[in-house]
Amino acid sequence: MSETDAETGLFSGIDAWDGPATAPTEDKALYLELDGWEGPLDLLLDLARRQKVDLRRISILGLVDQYLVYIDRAEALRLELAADYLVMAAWLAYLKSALLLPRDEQEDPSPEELALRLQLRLQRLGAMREAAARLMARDRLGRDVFRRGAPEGLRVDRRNAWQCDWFDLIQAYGQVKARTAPVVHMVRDRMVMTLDSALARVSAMLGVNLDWMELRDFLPPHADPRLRRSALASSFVAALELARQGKADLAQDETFGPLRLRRAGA
Amino acid sequence: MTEAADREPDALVRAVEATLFAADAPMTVKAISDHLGGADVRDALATLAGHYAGRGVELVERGERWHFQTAPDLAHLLRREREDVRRLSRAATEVLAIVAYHEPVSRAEIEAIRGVQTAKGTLDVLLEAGWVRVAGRREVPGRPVIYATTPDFLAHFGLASRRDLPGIDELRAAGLLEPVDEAMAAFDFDGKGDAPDAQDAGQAEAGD
Amino acid sequence: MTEAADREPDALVRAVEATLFAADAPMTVKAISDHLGGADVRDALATLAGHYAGRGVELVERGERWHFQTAPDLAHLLRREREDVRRLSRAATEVLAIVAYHEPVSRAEIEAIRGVQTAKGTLDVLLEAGWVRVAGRREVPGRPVIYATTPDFLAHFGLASRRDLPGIDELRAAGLLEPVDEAMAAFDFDGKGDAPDAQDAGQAEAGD
Repeated sequence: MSETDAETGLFSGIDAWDGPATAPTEDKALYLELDGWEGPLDLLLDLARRQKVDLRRISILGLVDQYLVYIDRAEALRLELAADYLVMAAWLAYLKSALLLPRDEQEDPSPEELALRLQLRLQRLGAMREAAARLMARDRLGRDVFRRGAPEGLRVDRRNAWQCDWFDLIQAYGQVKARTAPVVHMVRDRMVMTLDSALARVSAMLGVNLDWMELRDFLPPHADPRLRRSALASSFVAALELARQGKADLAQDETFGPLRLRRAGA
Repeated sequence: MTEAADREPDALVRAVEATLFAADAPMTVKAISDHLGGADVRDALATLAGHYAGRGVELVERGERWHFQTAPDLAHLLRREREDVRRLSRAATEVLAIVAYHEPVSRAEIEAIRGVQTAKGTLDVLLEAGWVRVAGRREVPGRPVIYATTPDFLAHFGLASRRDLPGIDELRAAGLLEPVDEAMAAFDFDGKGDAPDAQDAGQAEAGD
Repeated sequence: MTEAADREPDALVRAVEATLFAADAPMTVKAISDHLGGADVRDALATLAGHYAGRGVELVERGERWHFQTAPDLAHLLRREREDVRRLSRAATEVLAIVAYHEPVSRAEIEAIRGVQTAKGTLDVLLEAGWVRVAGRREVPGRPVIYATTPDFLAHFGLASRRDLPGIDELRAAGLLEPVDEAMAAFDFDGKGDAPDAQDAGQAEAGD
């Protein structure tokens, strides 16, 4: 026992096991409470531990017998057995018969292999059981050791350091201007001669010229055609205005004929 | 307090230390004592206070209650400022440029120039960045807030004054006004300066 | 560590001490360093850990995160009436152990070891406790989710790393952390005989 302990350590320590096993029984009669086990493997592991040997030296045949006895008893007591317990019982019964059969009639896999596989599974489950128990027994934070009860806490106030470079700024302005271009475009249509400037221009020209002049002669030369149209309209209105003010005389010989004007009283 | 006492705290000192550390509120001498089975903890508290003096953490008594706290000179560690470098969004950059070129401007005027609505957050970002400031209110109906740039703005962009901002001609020469240079030339020629802009603004606002 | 260093902690040691005292969660070396403007804090941590060794409060590293906690031997003084610690079901403790010792593991692998299906709630409890996390998917048919433990798990159970899991070296040396199939392959069978195991696993999966 001590030898195997030293050899296998953790997972063979039956005595150290104080996990959630079923209640110990003196006469090896099993505690017939299904809730106590988590499935057939768990029950098998519990039975195996009762053999009080290293799980690697367990007697599978003995284990099978104990399991089957347990199932029989449960059935005798008409306990409702979960299907997986019965499946395991059937499989173990098969395994037992295979182990007892003469070798040459055996199929593949061999019963020894199946038995070994079961043993390995029990070892692994047993190892995890003990590992869980040892884990739970550690000094646990919040139960055995404590972090500071009232930490001040670390606060990080985030501040944005905004970045923008000169080119982005200038480019942005250019693009605002570019984007509003359709609106700005209207400016070209407003290449107009305003009434005020037409008035000034026509008055000035009347002042230096005593003869009748055709309205078209008042227009700026070489002007953009559209500006010419605007200037024509403005100059016409200016001529009317000057006539109304008594500063100019207007004459037109025929409908749609050239409009002529001269300084009033000339 | 001897060196030895410091190096190897006795059981009671350790118990008091752990108790105060784990406590979620400052404790009176009596409370500590009660917690530790009635032991007299005064000496232990004095020993501990001495041990922690000058460290990053101190044991202090406030209103007859003891607790650990971060050393006062390290209080700045509890609240750190962190700077996140963030690029100004496209919208914010445009608004900043408009403020710079047209200041002082109201939000409605900015929106009119941009031709789109300006989210409140966009101006807030510029205010936070310290590049734009509120420059009063315009004395027109509704008394809208008007915005202008700050000295920080000039400093950040390396400008001596707003006059250092490139003019329209320079923008055009740099190809920044691509699709509209002809029209721009027209109103520049008229020598009317910002007037068309204002007119544009009116139109855009009406369209909003 | 000299006496002098112990008595008069330098500025960085004090800063690290104060930071970790004030922190409300364990911190990685990088987080501490970031908080302190990028200083290399490893030496300071070692100095502090040495200073606190044997005191009522200790500086420990758990899963690459550092925190102060009370000394384990004082548990009897501090254990609270109301346990903060979640009581785990037997199934949950087992699943936790399997995840910890075998990580990363899929649910089918956990079930293969336990021989029973794992109730949906069992893993949820561990995920909710913050001790187990989803660590991706295994690149095999069906791409099952795989689970692993978290730094909180290590902190809670006082483990510096998974290497500190009790008995993990022995278990590994004994081959108890490798799947039954691999162990079987080591024996001189003709390599088949998956019968009981595969069947069980299949059942468990089908029942999911």
